[in-house]
Amino acid sequence: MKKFVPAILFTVFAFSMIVVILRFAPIGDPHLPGYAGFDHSENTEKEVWEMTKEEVVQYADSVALHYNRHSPGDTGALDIITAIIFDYRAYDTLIEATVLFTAMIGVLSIIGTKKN
Amino acid sequence: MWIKMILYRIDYIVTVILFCIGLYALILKPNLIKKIIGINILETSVYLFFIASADVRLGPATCQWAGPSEISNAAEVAHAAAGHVPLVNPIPSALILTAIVVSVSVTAISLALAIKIYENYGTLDTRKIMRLKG
Amino acid sequence: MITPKKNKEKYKTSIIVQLVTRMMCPFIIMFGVFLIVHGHLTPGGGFQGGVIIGASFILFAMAFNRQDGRDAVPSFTLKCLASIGVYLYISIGLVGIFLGYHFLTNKAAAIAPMGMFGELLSGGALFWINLGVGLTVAVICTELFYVFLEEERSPYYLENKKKLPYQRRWLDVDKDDSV
Amino acid sequence: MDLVFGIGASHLQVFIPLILLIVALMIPLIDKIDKRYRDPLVVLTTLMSGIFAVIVFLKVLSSPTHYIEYLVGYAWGGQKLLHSGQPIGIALRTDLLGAILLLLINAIGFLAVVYSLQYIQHDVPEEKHTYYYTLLLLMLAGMSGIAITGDCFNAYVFFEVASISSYALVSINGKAESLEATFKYLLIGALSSVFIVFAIGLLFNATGTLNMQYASQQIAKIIDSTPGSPYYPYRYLIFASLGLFIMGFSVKAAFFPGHAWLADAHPVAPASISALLSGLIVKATGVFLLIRFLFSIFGIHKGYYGKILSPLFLIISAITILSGSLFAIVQTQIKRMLAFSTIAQMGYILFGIALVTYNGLAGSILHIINHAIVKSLLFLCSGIIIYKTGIKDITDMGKLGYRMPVTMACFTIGACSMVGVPPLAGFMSKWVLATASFQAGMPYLVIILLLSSLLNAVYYFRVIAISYFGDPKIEVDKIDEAPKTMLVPVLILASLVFILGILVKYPYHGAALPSARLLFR
Repeated sequence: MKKFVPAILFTVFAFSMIVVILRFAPIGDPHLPGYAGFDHSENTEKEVWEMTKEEVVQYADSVALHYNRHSPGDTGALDIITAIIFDYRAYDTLIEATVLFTAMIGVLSIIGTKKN
Repeated sequence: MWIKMILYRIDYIVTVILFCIGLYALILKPNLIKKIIGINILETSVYLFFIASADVRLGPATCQWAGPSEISNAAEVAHAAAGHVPLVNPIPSALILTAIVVSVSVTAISLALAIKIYENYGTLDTRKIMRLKG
Repeated sequence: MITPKKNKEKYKTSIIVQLVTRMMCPFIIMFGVFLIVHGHLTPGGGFQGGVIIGASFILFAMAFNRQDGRDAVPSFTLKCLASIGVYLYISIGLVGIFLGYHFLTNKAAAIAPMGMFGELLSGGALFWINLGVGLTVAVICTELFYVFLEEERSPYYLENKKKLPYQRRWLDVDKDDSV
Repeated sequence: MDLVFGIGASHLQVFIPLILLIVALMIPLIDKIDKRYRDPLVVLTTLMSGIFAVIVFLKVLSSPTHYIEYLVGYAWGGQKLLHSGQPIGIALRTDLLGAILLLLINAIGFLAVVYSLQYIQHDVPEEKHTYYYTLLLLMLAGMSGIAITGDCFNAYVFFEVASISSYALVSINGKAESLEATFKYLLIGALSSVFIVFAIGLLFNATGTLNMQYASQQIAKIIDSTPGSPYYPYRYLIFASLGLFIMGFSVKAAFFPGHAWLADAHPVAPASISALLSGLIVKATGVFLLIRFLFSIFGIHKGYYGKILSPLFLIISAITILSGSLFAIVQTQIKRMLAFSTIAQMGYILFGIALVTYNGLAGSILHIINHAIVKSLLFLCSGIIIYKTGIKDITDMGKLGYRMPVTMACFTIGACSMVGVPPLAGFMSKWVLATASFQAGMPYLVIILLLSSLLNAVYYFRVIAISYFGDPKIEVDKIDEAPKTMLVPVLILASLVFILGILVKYPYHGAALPSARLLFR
């Protein structure tokens, strides 16, 4: 009984998540909003979901595509990931270094150091 | 038809299965170290989800598209990027780099706690160390 | 490299491990530094390079006497260096404010020379931010390793030292009822 | 003044977490050099961030739109926004609710720091004082960051700073039971943070943005779409994302199924940390973000999910209120009783959210303000009792009221406010919640509020009765009043309870109602 109820709950959870996740576009589809967004630039009249992959890369207007197109010019970095984590989203990375520092201080405070 | 539907999204389904395995280890395993492993499996499943959603079919990864030797100025790079090379989505990778560091921190803290609990109680079994009844 | 001086711990690894570690450590550190300074040109950056440098210190401590490694990098120095890494990052952000732009502005504020595209000193502030983050991460990895090694024993542990099953594998504990 | 409000103030909301962060990084080094500089430095820092928070609050209040925006790393190559008007980097956005929370965090944080100058001599081992202050400042920085941010992932990172430092702070006295409670807290917290990252991933993939304001526009488009529209399939992702967010944040906010960790973790911490945990952490990482996501992003007030979520929240809040109050009655330790009382009060806040009306949300915001102050006051008072006498059980507290008159008077004020005695702050927020439930057409819900107030009276008046009229169990004569640095924060909080109760129109009409109006836009 103690293991039966969580098993049923897990199954229900997994099933509902799978049902939800099947609503995603297939893997690799360039029309996923995370990649292409819902907007397009002034150069075209087509909506994003009517475009081919090449047209998406050229005309769709989203943050991801902006990073892919303009990060070398905006930041001077060749590597796009570095351009994002150290320039566009640099505030996150600062706080992330702080998280590591917090973990160090936390471990020191929990374990303590040997007194020499 | 539905097999095609599932096969095209197989990474997402693996994500959900991994998520449930991690949740199982976290909630039902009595050993504290196994619970920590459960947290790590959970986090890994979320990373897999992010990276799978970043893919664009036949698109090169963001690091693959140009080397420093081939391209020498920003205008050329911008031209190469705008319209000719369908690179994958770079944002999930960047977010996951942050999330990994957070996961490392949480793991470090939880391992430190596990060591201290083992010293104080002599066991890692939650069924034996449960004194507080919330 | 640090040579064993005063700490005679009975912790010995084979000569092969020690020799290979001696040979590899400079190269591992060099690879980490390469990843950090080329962070804006190639995949990798402060975090990855920092972890690699930290791993080299950990490898050194595992192959040789632990206490020698700790003498080379005491806790206070490591905490100082971690803070200095984050301060480098914050100060680069603050320079943007003092030049009349927003926090962490890079190119528009031109707080560091942008250089030729694709060269080592291009990317303005990214190079310096990478250095700061790399320093912080390398130092924190090492510090965490040493803290876990030399944890302070609690009073309960010192009292019941012989009773506790310290040699047993951790994952078997939940099958065992004798504890 | 013009300088502060003009040029400098545009950067102030970045400076508040930053200044706490800079000093937190400095403390281990200062401590090594000279220990005497540490305490003044920490007090000055929190005072400064408190002043900054007041300025930000006044600036937000005086601006016509009731929010201020700030783009971090603004102007990449001169271009600021996408074609669709979306910022490409991280945008900070301090609206009125965030400014209220920022003010609360920095004010109560300052008082807790002043209080802990004396208190931690007793409860925290000597060699851990430096870590205590570092983690405390980091926790305040994380919570301040949550209050000011306008970006989902940035909120998550700040959430982790606040959470990780609070894990370490709960276990800082190194006792066995606090380690156990911390581990429970950590597992639950890690689970909730995984849910939140997953939900952020779903939200990002469904809307294509991480910016809160822009995400809310996209969500409105997706939910309003009809079958056949290309937006339509993504509504399931939005539902799943909302569900995961609710699960993650309601565990952190200690709503009913996930409330068990709070009753263990809050009492074992040092009293100053318990005050911050119950007063602020639960609200910043739980309820504030829940309100932010439900209203500002997912737009629950637009009637999208109201038919399912509102009754669900009402049931959860009723169970949370009643179970928290009932468990509090049977407790013998005072801090544990206060922790269960926190669970019940979180139920009140959820009650206001669940009504999904304008007045209900205002009542719940007012209750956030009042409960943060009152619960900090109560925990600090119980900390004084433990510091001076070592008493943890309620039954041992006989005749303490005569030996420690100021402390017990402040405790009585806080307890009366919790029960809902009319001129005090707690009564006002309960009144607003009750009127809101009448206006929402659900008058029978007032019964829950009344019943819970009755239960509150049972366990709070028991403490007061024992401490004034009970038989002393220990040598009462040697006990005297606590040192001044511990009494002054308590007195300030107690007077705030009075002031916010009598002059209720300033927090209600000045802050709670406009911020609710802003969220309902």
